[in-house]
Amino acid sequence: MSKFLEVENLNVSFPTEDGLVQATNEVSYSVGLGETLAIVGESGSGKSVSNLAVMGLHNAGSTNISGHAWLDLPSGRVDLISAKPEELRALRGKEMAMIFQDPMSALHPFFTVGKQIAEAWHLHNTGSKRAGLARAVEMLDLVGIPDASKRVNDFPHQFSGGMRQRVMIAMSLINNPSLLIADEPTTALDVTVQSQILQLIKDLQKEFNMAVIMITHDLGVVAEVADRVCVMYAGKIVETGGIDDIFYQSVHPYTRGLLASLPRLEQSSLGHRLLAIPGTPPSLINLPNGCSFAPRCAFAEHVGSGLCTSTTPKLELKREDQWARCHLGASDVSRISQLQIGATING
Amino acid sequence: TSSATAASASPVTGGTLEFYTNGEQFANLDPQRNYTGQHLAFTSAYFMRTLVSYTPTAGKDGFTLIPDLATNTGVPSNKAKTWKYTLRDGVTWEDGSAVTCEDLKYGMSRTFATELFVEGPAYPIQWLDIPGSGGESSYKGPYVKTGQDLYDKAVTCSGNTITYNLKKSVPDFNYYMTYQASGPVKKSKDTGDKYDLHPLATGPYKISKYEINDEFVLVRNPEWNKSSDFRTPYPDKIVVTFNVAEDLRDEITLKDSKPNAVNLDGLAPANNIKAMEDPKMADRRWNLFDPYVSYVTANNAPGHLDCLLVRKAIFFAYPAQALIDLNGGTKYYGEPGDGIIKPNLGLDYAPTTGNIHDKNYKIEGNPEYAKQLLNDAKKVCPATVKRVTDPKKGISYYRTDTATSKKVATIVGDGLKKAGLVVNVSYKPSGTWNANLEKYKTETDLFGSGWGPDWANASTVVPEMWGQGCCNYTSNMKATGAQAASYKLFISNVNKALNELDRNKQASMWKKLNQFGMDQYWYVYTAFTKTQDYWGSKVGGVDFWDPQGTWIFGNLYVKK
Amino acid sequence: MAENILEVNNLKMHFEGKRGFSFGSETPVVKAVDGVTFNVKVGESVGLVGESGCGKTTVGRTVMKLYEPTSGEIIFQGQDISKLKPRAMKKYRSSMQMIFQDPFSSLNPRHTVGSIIESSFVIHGITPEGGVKEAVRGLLAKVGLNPEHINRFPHEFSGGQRQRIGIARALALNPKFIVADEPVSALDVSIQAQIVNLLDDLQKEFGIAFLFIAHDLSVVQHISDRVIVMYLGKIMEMAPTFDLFLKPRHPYTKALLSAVPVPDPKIGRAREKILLQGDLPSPANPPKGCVFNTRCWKAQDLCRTTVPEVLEIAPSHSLACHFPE
Amino acid sequence: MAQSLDADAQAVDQKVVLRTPNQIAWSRFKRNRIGVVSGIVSIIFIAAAFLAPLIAKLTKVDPYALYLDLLDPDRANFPIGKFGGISWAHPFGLTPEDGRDIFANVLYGSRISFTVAIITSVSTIGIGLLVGIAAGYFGGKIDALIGRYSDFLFAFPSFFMIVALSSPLVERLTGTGLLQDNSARLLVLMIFFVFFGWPGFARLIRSQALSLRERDFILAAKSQGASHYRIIVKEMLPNLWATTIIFLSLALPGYLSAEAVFAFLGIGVQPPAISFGILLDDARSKWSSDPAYLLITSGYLIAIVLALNLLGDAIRDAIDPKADRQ
Amino acid sequence: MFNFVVRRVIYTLILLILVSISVFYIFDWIPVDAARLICSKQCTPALVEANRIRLGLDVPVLEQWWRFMQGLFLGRDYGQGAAAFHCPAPAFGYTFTRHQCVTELIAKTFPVTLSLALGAFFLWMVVGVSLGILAAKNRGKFLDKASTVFVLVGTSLPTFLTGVLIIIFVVLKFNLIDPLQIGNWANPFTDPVGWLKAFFFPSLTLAIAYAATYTRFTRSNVLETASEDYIRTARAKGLSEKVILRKHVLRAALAPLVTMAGLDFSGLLGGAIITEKIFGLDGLGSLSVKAVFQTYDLPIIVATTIIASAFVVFMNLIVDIAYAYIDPRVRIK
Ligand SMILES: Nc1ncnc2c1ncn2[C@@H]1O[C@H](COP(=O)(O)OP(=O)(O)OP(=O)(O)O)[C@@H](O)[C@H]1O
Ligand SMILES: Nc1ncnc2c1ncn2[C@@H]1O[C@H](COP(=O)(O)OP(=O)(O)OP(=O)(O)O)[C@@H](O)[C@H]1O
Ligand SMILES: [Mg+2]
Ligand SMILES: [Mg+2]
Repeated sequence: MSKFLEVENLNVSFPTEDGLVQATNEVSYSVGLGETLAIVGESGSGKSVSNLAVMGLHNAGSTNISGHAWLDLPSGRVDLISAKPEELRALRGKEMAMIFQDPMSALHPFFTVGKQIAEAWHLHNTGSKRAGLARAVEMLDLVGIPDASKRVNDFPHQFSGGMRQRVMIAMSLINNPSLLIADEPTTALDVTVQSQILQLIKDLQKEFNMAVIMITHDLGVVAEVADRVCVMYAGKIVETGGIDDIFYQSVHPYTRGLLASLPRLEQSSLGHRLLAIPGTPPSLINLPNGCSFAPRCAFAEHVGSGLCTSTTPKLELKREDQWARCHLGASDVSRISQLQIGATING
Repeated sequence: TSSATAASASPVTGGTLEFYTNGEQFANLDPQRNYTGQHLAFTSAYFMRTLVSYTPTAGKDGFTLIPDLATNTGVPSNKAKTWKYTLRDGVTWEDGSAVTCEDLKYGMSRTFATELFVEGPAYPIQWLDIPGSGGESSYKGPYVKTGQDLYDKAVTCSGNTITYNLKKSVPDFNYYMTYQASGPVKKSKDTGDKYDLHPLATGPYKISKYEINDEFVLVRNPEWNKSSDFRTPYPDKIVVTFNVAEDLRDEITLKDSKPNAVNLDGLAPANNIKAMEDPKMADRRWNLFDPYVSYVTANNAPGHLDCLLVRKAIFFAYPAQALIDLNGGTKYYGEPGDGIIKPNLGLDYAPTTGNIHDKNYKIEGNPEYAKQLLNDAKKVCPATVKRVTDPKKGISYYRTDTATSKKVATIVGDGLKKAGLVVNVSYKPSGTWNANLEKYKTETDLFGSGWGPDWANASTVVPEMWGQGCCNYTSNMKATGAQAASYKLFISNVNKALNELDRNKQASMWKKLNQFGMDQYWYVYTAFTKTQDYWGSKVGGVDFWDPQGTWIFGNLYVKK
Repeated sequence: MAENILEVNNLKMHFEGKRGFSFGSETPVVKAVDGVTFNVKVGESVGLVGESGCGKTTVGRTVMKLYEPTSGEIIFQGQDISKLKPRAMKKYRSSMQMIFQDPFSSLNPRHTVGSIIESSFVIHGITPEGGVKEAVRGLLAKVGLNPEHINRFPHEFSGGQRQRIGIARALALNPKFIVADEPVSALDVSIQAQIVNLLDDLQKEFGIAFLFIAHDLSVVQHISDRVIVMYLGKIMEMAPTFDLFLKPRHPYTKALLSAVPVPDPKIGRAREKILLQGDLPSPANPPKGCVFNTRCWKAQDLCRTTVPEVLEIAPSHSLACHFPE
Repeated sequence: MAQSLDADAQAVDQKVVLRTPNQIAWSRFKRNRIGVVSGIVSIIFIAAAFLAPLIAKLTKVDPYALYLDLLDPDRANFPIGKFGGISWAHPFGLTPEDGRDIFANVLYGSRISFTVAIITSVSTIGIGLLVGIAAGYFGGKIDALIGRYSDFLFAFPSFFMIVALSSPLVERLTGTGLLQDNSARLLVLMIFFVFFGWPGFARLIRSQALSLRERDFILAAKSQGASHYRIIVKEMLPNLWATTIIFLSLALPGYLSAEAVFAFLGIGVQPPAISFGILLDDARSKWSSDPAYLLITSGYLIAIVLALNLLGDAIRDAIDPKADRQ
Repeated sequence: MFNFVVRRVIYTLILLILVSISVFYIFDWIPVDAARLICSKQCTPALVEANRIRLGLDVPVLEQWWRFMQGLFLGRDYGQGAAAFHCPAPAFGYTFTRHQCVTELIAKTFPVTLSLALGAFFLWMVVGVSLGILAAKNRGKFLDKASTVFVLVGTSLPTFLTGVLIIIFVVLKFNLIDPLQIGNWANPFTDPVGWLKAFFFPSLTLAIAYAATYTRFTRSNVLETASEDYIRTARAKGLSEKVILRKHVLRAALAPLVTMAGLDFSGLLGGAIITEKIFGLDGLGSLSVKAVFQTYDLPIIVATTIIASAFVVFMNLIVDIAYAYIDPRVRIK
């Protein structure tokens, strides 16, 4: 079955003064209509960069991009990476839309929200100004802004953070796109507002049968919204699979580490130590040889003859529909981690 | 000297005659303020008549007085203590009313309003039979009116005849009557300070526009009667353009780009030479001695240059050549002078002895001789010598802060340094220079300026420069101490000469006094300067008016 | 029962309208903290949670006397420090320290790690045994950094490491009380755990009392003995951690807890969520009555008119609500 | 805990660049070829200015000497020869009328100009730092007061005030007998520059101090009990140097040309002292007869200002590469 | 907003009052005796005293200020007795060296300054802003580099040199304009060509330095704005680069220019001293400078100083209010 968006071997790098920043490395993922893909990973792991590449929002001059991103349109498959700027522009906002992390700065401070929303509509539709504005009110209503017909004439700074994020959502969905990329849409928001926004996105997805890519570093958010998950580390996808696979039987030591290091609300974790992953992520300029995670990996020593530090592992199918970039097999991982947890708690 | 040759052609009536200048305005048009040769010549030629005028003729004849508003050039009596003039008939103001004796009386009374008018020649304050001393009079002018009765007695009108009663003999009184300051002002039209912008015309022209910094326009005065005047107006309109940048001004003159116009300023020295040597400009220029003597006076008050030998040393060390060269050389700037009386004053001039005629005098400066003099001076006045050679003190020299002035000061400082003298220059803002003159002249040691006689008599030179005159403010003779006695004698001799009615005797007295002052080295440098003037190729009737040192404006016309 | 190291009584911190270089643009008074009362016992770790802008940081800073409180008492080690002048305050500074949220801005980029940490000694004129340098090395080791890095600059370290430097600085003078203002919220998940563990260890090892400010409830739950829930400058609920998380009594607490995303899809799916309406009102213009009434699903007329008092409903469990759960 | 220690050590060691901000700025600067060249040129200009007496001695020209015999009395004492009398002995030619060596004069002129520029920039910076930090750090009433005061100062037409007030003030200063004419003129000019110059810089520093004040490391110092003095000197100042250096790189050429502009209007030093303004004013009035004079003197000034501006740009790029000024 | 405006207006008035009072105090304090200066060469104490009264300097400074203010609204008499005369409101004083009410002088010189300032303003805004935008758009390319050169030259050339060089090497060299016409006032409505001839080159001179600054400022603002998040949002909507630049980037990037331009312009209204001097323009700047250098004509000096301050202060007010309209974030509460 072909997915609505299929990203294949995406490489994005930035030449900088200090060297070439390899922001994403052989990244592949896909998402179907009505499906939510969560991309999770630490700050700087390449989550935004890869999706900006899909949207064609990178600065052409100072970015090297290779690979493919196929969009399965009724008119045929389009490779977003090699598409001409004009083609891409016609698709942006119409077929695919994106909302960003910081709703404070993502809206133009000088224009009313109504104008900004309507502008997106006018771009891909013909209609009078009044029609555009009416449509904007409709959308604001849809995303739950009370008193929408009045508030269209307000400026962004007159809205609170959560409302601004709603405005952003309204703006991105005004043309019924089939793909919505949400780049950490709730990171800047409070938990109470966050759950409102997540709920909203879920509802809208259902209503419009959209493919959603949810970028986040919060595993809690992932657990709430995702159907499938991609875990990224240092520019690479280290593990990908269905939501339950990733949470309950993850293969990659990094994924496991992440899950183990979370303080949890539900199971009364009072008193016992968290299982931290030691060290910090590597710089993207000079990636270490072998597996990028190896220096921090507690499993590496269990792999023979320094394989982890010499050979870069491939993304392999470890279980049904679950890939991981690790020299270890699925069963090895669960065996060793059992051992380790025991050691930490006792020691 | 070669004067204009165009005079032979017959003048043409009509057209617009133009003048251009870097200046921003006329220094003064108000009759009681007007005191510079060119302005006097300009105003009297065109629109403001006085009782008496100089003859509008080139050469010596120009000095001859002719009646203008009056029917004669003045009738003295009582040993020249009383002067009478009778007004001509048919003279009118530009508003059509007749010029009366009262107008004349009122005009002169304004000279006494010193709270308003101080720029003009204030001789009447000293002369008129009204008590007072120095610049102060018991009469305070027509606005304040204090002492009005005293003035009314000194100047009287009966019908068309006006009588001036003086407290001393003034044989030259009629010359003063050529000054606008003696001229009429119509009381009802007097606007006080503002009168300067639009004095009422009596001549063939009247002011139609005067915008400072911009333009001054004269048009024909329809109320003027040819029969009442010796003047013949030629151009229909006369326009003065102010505020022409110096570069542009020079450019216009050099290229003759305004052929119907006259350059009121002259040119910058370098361009001046260029223009003088350009054969194509031969009939658009002249180079003549002007009436002025340029001088640098030495403050001989105690604590200043109170030592004759020091003054003399400065005189001989003075780098005259460099200064003259910088201004265009002897050919155009002028020559070192031998006194304060210039040869073109005629009767009163004779070469002096000493100074530039001394065998030790060198035009480029003679520092060796100056050193010798300083050495001698050490015996007589060691304190002064010490001061003028002390690098921390030196000779204080105040100058205005204009560009040329700075160059001059530099050259003077450099020249005197060669003789071991130290010059300490202070540049003072040129705008407020005059206002601070009183202060400056007592503070500085050297002080440069220039002076031209008010009329062809050294009585307007020697007393003004070295004695107790009325109108020159640079004189800083405060000789006291050792010099007090000889200075007192000098003053009494000056006063004698002033009262001398025999013109020839008087002349020889002036010559002696001139020699005396030069022997005192009251001046450390004098120059007899020249003037170069330029006009466009279409300007005719160009003649030099000796008494005023400028064009005979009334003769100028625009060629067809 | 252990005695209080800190007692805060009816503390208010109102920020005056701001005036600056340009006349005319003045901001209104912000009642960032409006009458809070709580205490911290010796060696106890108290968590302070609430939404952004509810005044957590302000409480922390006012307690540290970085702001001059508008009114109220701050009794530290038995002494009311709320009105002390900076000089008199210095005496208490060595016993109370602060750890900051942003590891990037809390370290002066122009100073070396060594000079950052040793400044505590310099300011208080203390020369520890074995010299300042030695003490700094010791502190670095204590927080898990290489003592050899003493001469490096902050920008050479990662966020987690910087936060360790900040912690070392706070530990230098052996404080009895530390205000930790969101010490981990700027860090990545994988690093967060390292720091949480470190703080946990330090608290246990040295018996330091903590006021632990956070908006991440799971972190607070992990580290605190007691939790204070704030909303719009006021305390809503205050209870031992276990009680609070098990059985929240205030509607706001309940909503807050239910809003926290759980990193476990199965539980997440099963859980019922309370979705609050709208956003936090502005502290410059708070609602009348109970400040939470505008978003509370249980709000009644009483709530809109009358401010609920903070009442102790169970031992060390206080609440400000007319209609508790 | 031992485990995490190792990993951290490794992470740090693995970093590519381990340099202080200054080192980074310096290396960035070194890579900028225009910056380096203009830096060298600026240093040469400055050195030439301050070593002027030595250079004059070596080249055997006296800036105060009047080479009158090299002037042409038939051309109103303009230099003999083409291009304003350029020769080996007088590489820039001679001034018309008084025959001073232009090369020596330009050097001496730049010495005064540099002195004025440096003293005023440094004083402006001193006052601006003091006041700006006071306003930004203490805030409140002090800030308001300083703010109002600088509003007040900004309301004056500073350029014209300098023109209108300097000569009376020079009179007053020389009247006291403490100062000589030219030193008084320079002092008055510098006082004015500083007086009207500091509010601008103070505002800049204030806004920086204001944002620094909110930075946690200041609060950290405060919470440790650091005195205001210590906070300002140890914590804030080091973070204000970049701004200060950037300001300096703008102020230096600015004041340099300002000095020339005022000298051109007749304010500032007077001969026999030499400054750019005097030379330029003189040269301007003689351009038609001696264009070389104008070209050489103005060229020299432009070259200095240009070099300093280029240097300033390079410094700014090095310190703060994000702030994209051209 | 209304409150904001009212408060700003009051502040402006207070500032203006303070500044004008200070001007009176300053000119009273300096060692320049205007009463002495206008009596020219021969000053007797009595004369100086009379002048002091004529100039109104015989009363305390505050009263002098108060009379000045009254004169502004009611007109004022100068001089005494028979020689007194009246200057109608707004009376800025009377100059005894030029025999005119200062108001007349200002009325005559202000249009010149205004023309110069407007001309320069227009030129530098057009050149500076468009060059800045072009440079930003072609970042790193030839045009950008060329604009860098322009900026450098523009900021390194002092105005007085630019002016002199333009006169010498452009105007005179190519005989572009009758040199006498430069600076001659021509009414732009009746004689637009004459006006252009009179003001083009002076405006150009003045504009060059400003244009350089504005180019630099515009360029960096455009680049900075272009990297804002909301521009990325606009791109994500599918807007074309042209529209993004025209509508989204410029709007935000040029807003700060309003403040800058307003203040620069008001500064010029007080007189572009150097340019006016070089081109012999008879503007407010020349008027005041000549008043200083020629006779220290106090009434003119005081009047022009106060007028220049008023321009700055009022423009500040206008700019602040205008900015509040342009940037909705400032338009608050
Ligand atoms: N324009 C750029 N030039 C150079 N490096 C860049 C650029 N944009 C991104 N990077 C680098 O690429 C890497 C990946 O960045 P990206 O924004 O995708 O991270 P992220 O996973 O979205 O992180 P975060 O959670 O912080 O948003 C980072 O190391 C970042 O520094
Ligand atoms: N110095 C200050 N001046 C004026 N208002 C302030 C100041 N500091 C904080 N406030 C205001 O006080 C309120 C409480 O702020 P505070 O920083 O204490 O909140 P917080 O709970 O720490 O929020 P966050 O989770 O965002 O850190 C906010 O509305 C804030 O805008
Ligand atoms: Mg991102
Ligand atoms: Mg906070």
